[in-house]
Amino acid sequence: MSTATQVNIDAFRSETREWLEANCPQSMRSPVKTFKDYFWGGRNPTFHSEDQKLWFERMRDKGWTVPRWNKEYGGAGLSKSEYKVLKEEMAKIGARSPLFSFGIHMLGPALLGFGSEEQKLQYLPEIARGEMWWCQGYSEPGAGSDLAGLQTSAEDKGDHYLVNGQKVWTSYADYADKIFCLVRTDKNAPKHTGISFLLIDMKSEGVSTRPIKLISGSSPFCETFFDNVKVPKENLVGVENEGWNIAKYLLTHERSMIGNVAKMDKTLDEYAIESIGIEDSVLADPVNRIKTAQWLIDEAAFNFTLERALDEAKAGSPPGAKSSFFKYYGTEMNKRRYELMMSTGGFDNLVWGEEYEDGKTARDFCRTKANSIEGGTSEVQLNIISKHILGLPKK
Amino acid sequence: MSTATQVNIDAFRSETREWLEANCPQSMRSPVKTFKDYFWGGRNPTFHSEDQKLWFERMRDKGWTVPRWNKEYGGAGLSKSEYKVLKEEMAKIGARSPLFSFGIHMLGPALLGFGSEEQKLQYLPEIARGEMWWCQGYSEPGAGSDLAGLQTSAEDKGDHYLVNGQKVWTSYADYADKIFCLVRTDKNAPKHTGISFLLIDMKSEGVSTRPIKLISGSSPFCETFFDNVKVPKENLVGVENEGWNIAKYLLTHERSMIGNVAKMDKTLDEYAIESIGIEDSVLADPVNRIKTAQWLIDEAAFNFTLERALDEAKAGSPPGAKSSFFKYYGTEMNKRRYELMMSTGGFDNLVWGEEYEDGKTARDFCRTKANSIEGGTSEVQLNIISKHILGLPKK
Amino acid sequence: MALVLSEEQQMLKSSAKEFFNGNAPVSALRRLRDEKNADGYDKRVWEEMVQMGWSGLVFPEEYGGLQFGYTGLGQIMYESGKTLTASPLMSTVVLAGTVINEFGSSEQKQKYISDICEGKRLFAVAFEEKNIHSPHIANTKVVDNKLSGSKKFVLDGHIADVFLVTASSDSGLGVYVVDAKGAGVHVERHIMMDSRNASTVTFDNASVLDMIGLPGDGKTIIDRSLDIARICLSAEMLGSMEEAFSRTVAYLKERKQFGVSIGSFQSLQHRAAHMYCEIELCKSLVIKSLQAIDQNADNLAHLASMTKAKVGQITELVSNEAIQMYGGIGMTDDEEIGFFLKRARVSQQTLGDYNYHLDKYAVLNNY
Amino acid sequence: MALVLSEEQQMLKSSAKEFFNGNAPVSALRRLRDEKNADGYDKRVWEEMVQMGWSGLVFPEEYGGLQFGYTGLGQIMYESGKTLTASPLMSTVVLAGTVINEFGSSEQKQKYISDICEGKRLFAVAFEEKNIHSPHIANTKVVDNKLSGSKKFVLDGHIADVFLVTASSDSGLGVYVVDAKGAGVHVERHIMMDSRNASTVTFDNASVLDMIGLPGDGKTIIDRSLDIARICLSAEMLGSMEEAFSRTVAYLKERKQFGVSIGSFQSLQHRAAHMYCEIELCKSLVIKSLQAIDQNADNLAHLASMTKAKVGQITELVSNEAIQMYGGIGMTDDEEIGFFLKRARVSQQTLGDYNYHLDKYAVLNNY
Repeated sequence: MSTATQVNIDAFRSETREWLEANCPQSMRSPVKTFKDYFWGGRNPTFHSEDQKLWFERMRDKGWTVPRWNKEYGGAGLSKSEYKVLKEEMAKIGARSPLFSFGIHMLGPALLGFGSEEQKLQYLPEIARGEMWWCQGYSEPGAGSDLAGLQTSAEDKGDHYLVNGQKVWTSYADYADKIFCLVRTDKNAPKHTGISFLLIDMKSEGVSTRPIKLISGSSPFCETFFDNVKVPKENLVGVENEGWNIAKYLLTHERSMIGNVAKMDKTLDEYAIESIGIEDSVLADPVNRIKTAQWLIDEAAFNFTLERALDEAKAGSPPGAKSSFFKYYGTEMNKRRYELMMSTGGFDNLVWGEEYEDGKTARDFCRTKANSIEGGTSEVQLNIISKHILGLPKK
Repeated sequence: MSTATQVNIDAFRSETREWLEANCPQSMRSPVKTFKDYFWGGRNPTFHSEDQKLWFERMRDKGWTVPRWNKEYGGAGLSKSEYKVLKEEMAKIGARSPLFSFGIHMLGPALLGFGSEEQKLQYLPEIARGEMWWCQGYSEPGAGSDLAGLQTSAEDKGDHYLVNGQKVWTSYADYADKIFCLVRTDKNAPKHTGISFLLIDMKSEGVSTRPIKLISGSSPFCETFFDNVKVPKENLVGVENEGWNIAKYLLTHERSMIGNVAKMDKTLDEYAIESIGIEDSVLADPVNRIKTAQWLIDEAAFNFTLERALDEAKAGSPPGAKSSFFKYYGTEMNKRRYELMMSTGGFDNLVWGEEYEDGKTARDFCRTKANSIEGGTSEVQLNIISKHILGLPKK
Repeated sequence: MALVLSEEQQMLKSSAKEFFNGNAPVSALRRLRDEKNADGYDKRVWEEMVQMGWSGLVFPEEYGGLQFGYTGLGQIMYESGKTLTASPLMSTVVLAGTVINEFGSSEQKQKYISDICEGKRLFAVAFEEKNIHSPHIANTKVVDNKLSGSKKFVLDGHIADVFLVTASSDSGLGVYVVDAKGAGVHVERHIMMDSRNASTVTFDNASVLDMIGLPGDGKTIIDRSLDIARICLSAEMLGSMEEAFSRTVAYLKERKQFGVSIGSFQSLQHRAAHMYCEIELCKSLVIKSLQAIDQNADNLAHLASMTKAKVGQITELVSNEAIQMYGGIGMTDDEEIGFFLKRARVSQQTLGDYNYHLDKYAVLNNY
Repeated sequence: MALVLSEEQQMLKSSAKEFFNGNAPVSALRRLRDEKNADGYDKRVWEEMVQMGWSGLVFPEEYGGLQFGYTGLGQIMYESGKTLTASPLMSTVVLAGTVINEFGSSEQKQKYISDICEGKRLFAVAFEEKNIHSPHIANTKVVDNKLSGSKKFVLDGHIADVFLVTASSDSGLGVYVVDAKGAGVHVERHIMMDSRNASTVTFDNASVLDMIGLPGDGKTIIDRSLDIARICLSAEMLGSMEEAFSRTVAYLKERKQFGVSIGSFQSLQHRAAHMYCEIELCKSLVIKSLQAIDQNADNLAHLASMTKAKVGQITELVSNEAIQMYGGIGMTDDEEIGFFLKRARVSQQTLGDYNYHLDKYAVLNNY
């Protein structure tokens, strides 16, 4: 990095730090925990606190809900290094994301990569401003890992598509305004062709949803039904029958997001020491001690690997199928973490009351079991690694 | 068991105990360790000590090299419960097997199950009396787990077969007098048919062997080559082209033999305590401590399972594919045991001198790695369990 | 002793299976949960179990029991594990019943065991105070026949009529009988993730009605009784584990993906086959340990720790693999497999988890 | 600091790779073994390594070194791990060189480090006395400048000209310099399973020539030097692990059974893919730790234990899976994969195994 750029970056850092200090309300500087800590935006947005609203609006006005998007799309057009500085400074004070949005993290990249300029200008700014709550419609009942086996059909009716079928695992479809879907536009084509990427308004006639209750007790997902739903043809993203490319692109993208092992309030050893106690200067449960140490070593090694992958990418090595590695290993580690927490936390962690907070660890534990299923199962990731990294043959 | 039988058994037990006490030389009452501790018999038998000879001859004369075989076959015709008593009483004083022999454990059962009466009378007594050293010729280079893919051919030449091909992993073929082989007698039949079970004299013209040096440093196996070897037709066991049934029967038999986790001089915890030491009343290596405890629990559970399988068999449940379970789990446990011993034994166990004894644990450790390969790999056993016990479908 | 069930035991097992399938399948637990049942168990089902003699199965005939042995009781636990049936069997019969039957006087047995056999009163044993299983710690004190202190994780404490409470006095640890409805006793019910119940019970100068054994016998009483209970709980866990496994194998055969049954994928086959093997080991430990109770074997503590450790470990493995192999469906509350996952974690923590017993086993062997 | 190699480091790695492949492949180790080589390493190869400056790679220029840093040395270790090359690199450069360079006076560096750089003398550090890694225990005593005691597992002790020996005096643990050919020094060579060498060295009133640091500095010296050596050894183990893995993957593609390549079996694919992931973690730990040496990071002990533990664990996994996936062929001495298994077990035990470092890591974190 040249000295001149370094000066700019240093200036950007101190500006950012000052702005955050002045504008991020104190209550927005702790990790999100319950549903109420998230702001999702949407046509009829719900703020759970005045601070939440304030924080969102200030960030939105800076273009910092989507810092790297261009200004005409509602972003701030930050460079990679500026974006890194912003993330670092936010992390330093524990600032929350002002807006949680599948629009930003999933539809956004799809539109940026495959959408027309009209679509970008139409959809991206309202995503950036938190005015539209998008959900994702990929999976179908019975499809599971075989995503490309989807059956929801979109029939060409001249000026519109007629959509019929059913999606499952649509996150918050009962709250969302719109859904981006994979639909089959050619029934006679081979499995991976004949799929298109379509945007559908959830208010359209014929769309209905049913929440799915999970073993964790919460219902973040729905089944979503399409019964003769008319969708304008301009809602097609990319080329008809080539939607699978967009899906693959997004899956890789999603995988690398899921793969991060989330930071917790307490490290596992702190948690174990607090819950189990120290005897003769070692953790009183000698088996837990070993498992905890092993997990923490793996966590550090995993984080170094993320760091290394970024450094290698900077140095010009493409990440390739590595997102499958991160997805697989990161989700398996998160499951192991919660397995350990259930063991460390003892009787208190077994309680399961009416509210999420009353049974938080047990509920979160249950939730982690989905980590290695959603976004491509661990088995699918291992298949990908084996095929695309190791080059092992198909049968 | 009726009271009358119980009386007989008790009498048999005290007779046996007395006889063993009187006849088993002191030096034959410790576990076999080196090659010299084994007596293999054969046309030109090698005794490594006077006691070894004495012990063998006494046991042979009682018919106790093969206690359950009928007297006309060189055995003692013991009942199941008598045999159990004999084994228990031998174990009590640590008496060695007087004769190690693939003839007894592999060819014997094949002949008893599939041989003609003439063959039984011809071959079994000389096996029982240790007069013939047999080796096994199943595997072929490149076949591995795909045993039935064997290529060694036996062409029908009227009064004899003409055998050509190559076997591998033939145990002690360089010492053995004869070999029992799987050969292909019909090249056009499907893989599992067209195989026959043939007995071949190693002295025949055209037979040659080459020892295979293992990573453990020893050479218990050979490659064995057949170059236009003439084999009399009466040496066929069972029906021509149906040898695969004999092979399957013997593999199951072999598997259940291999599956036993051998008893050692010291239990793993004794070994660990001796080598690592106790600090503050626990093993000084806390990680080893956990692994040792886990292994010992698994060992006990495995032994209970062997016990249960025998009891269930007595109660009328057929063992079925369970031999695959024992083979898989027992060999994996043995590998784990030696892995632990290498860790527990420290620097001393890393030494590897010229002699077997000078590096015994390291050599035995290397040898255990074959446990889960020979007699059907662990993967093959898991395939069998999955198919025959769990009923999971083939692809 | 042969590691197989006798004909009578086999018959009992069959009746238990039929009973639980018919009267208390997994859907019954779901109903108890969803209707927020005040008892947390089905009284009618329990009454029928009492009528069949199961509450008195292991107790002497003179107190109204069937003297059938723990190997038999283990079969009932096993079958109730398959259906995840919630009942006072563990709290009243296995835990409290064992304490009284093994260490009580004949008057006490006459008084309490016969009530247990007849299903007249429910019992709970209160012996945990820390958040992690620690049965020898009691800050609860007895002074002048008054008991004060706080107990955690009292299984079925909310429905108990009588508490057996571990407490310290000048003589050491003892086991005391306290009226659950008496003055100074406060019970707070916690519904757990497996939809069963444990309570926090506080005693504030509660009257001691009776004492099991002598004031210093507590450790002996608790150690042996918990070992027996651990083995019985392991039998129940084995039932749950086997049921979860067989449902998973069935699902692997039925579920199709990429045009084939997912049970044809070799990596899943090998994982399933490995689980089969581990379950075989658990089965052997459970029957061996149950028989050891009935034979009054002197290595019961060893066997109990080996069994609870291994069964805990494999219950965890099997319940995790079940969810993973079911995939998304397994994550939904509509599907029953999740109930097995939740029950697995509670039973793991009950009476000492894998960690606790692996360590204890090493300690028992002096290393 | 970016977790990638600099251009210079990358170039060094490439030369090392080329050198070891050309001059000291696995077959060279086999030859040393089979001809019962008296040195246990190839002198000519070592001389060339010295000429290339590798023996002085990490040492200051003023003593004849290249001052290139441990990250660079780690690449040489890594490449020598791929070919299983036996050389005095670990004993003389990494172990002894680090002790002297980090804790010696400038006179001592002038005296010893320049000899190491020039390849004039070979060194060995004698610090083990028990059968299990225990670097703080020294029953070896120094009295009146005479050293007596017995040391185990002295790497390359049989070829050393100079020993650095830990020994106790009234002031505590110290590090002393002893002439390997001097009176009262007896060296017994042991060839190990990996065909490398360690010695039992006994000192009977051997003259102390010199001392590194002060008489009570031993623990500080050994702790830091061993941590650096553990990281360098981990780099070597990483090389061996990756080589064993890539040979295994190649074999999976090549070997046919049941008419198909065995690499097409899903259970083997998943196990291989899992290994790939674990190896990625090891790679990150190794480069992070190597850089930490060069950056003089204050968490070096943590990093060293994390790295040696994890790399030890995965080396074991990968070497076992390699043999299993090779099947019978892997069991034969003709095939080279067995050399990786044997080397893995020796490097596991060297400088503390997985067990030792997992425990140590917990201790370092106060639990």
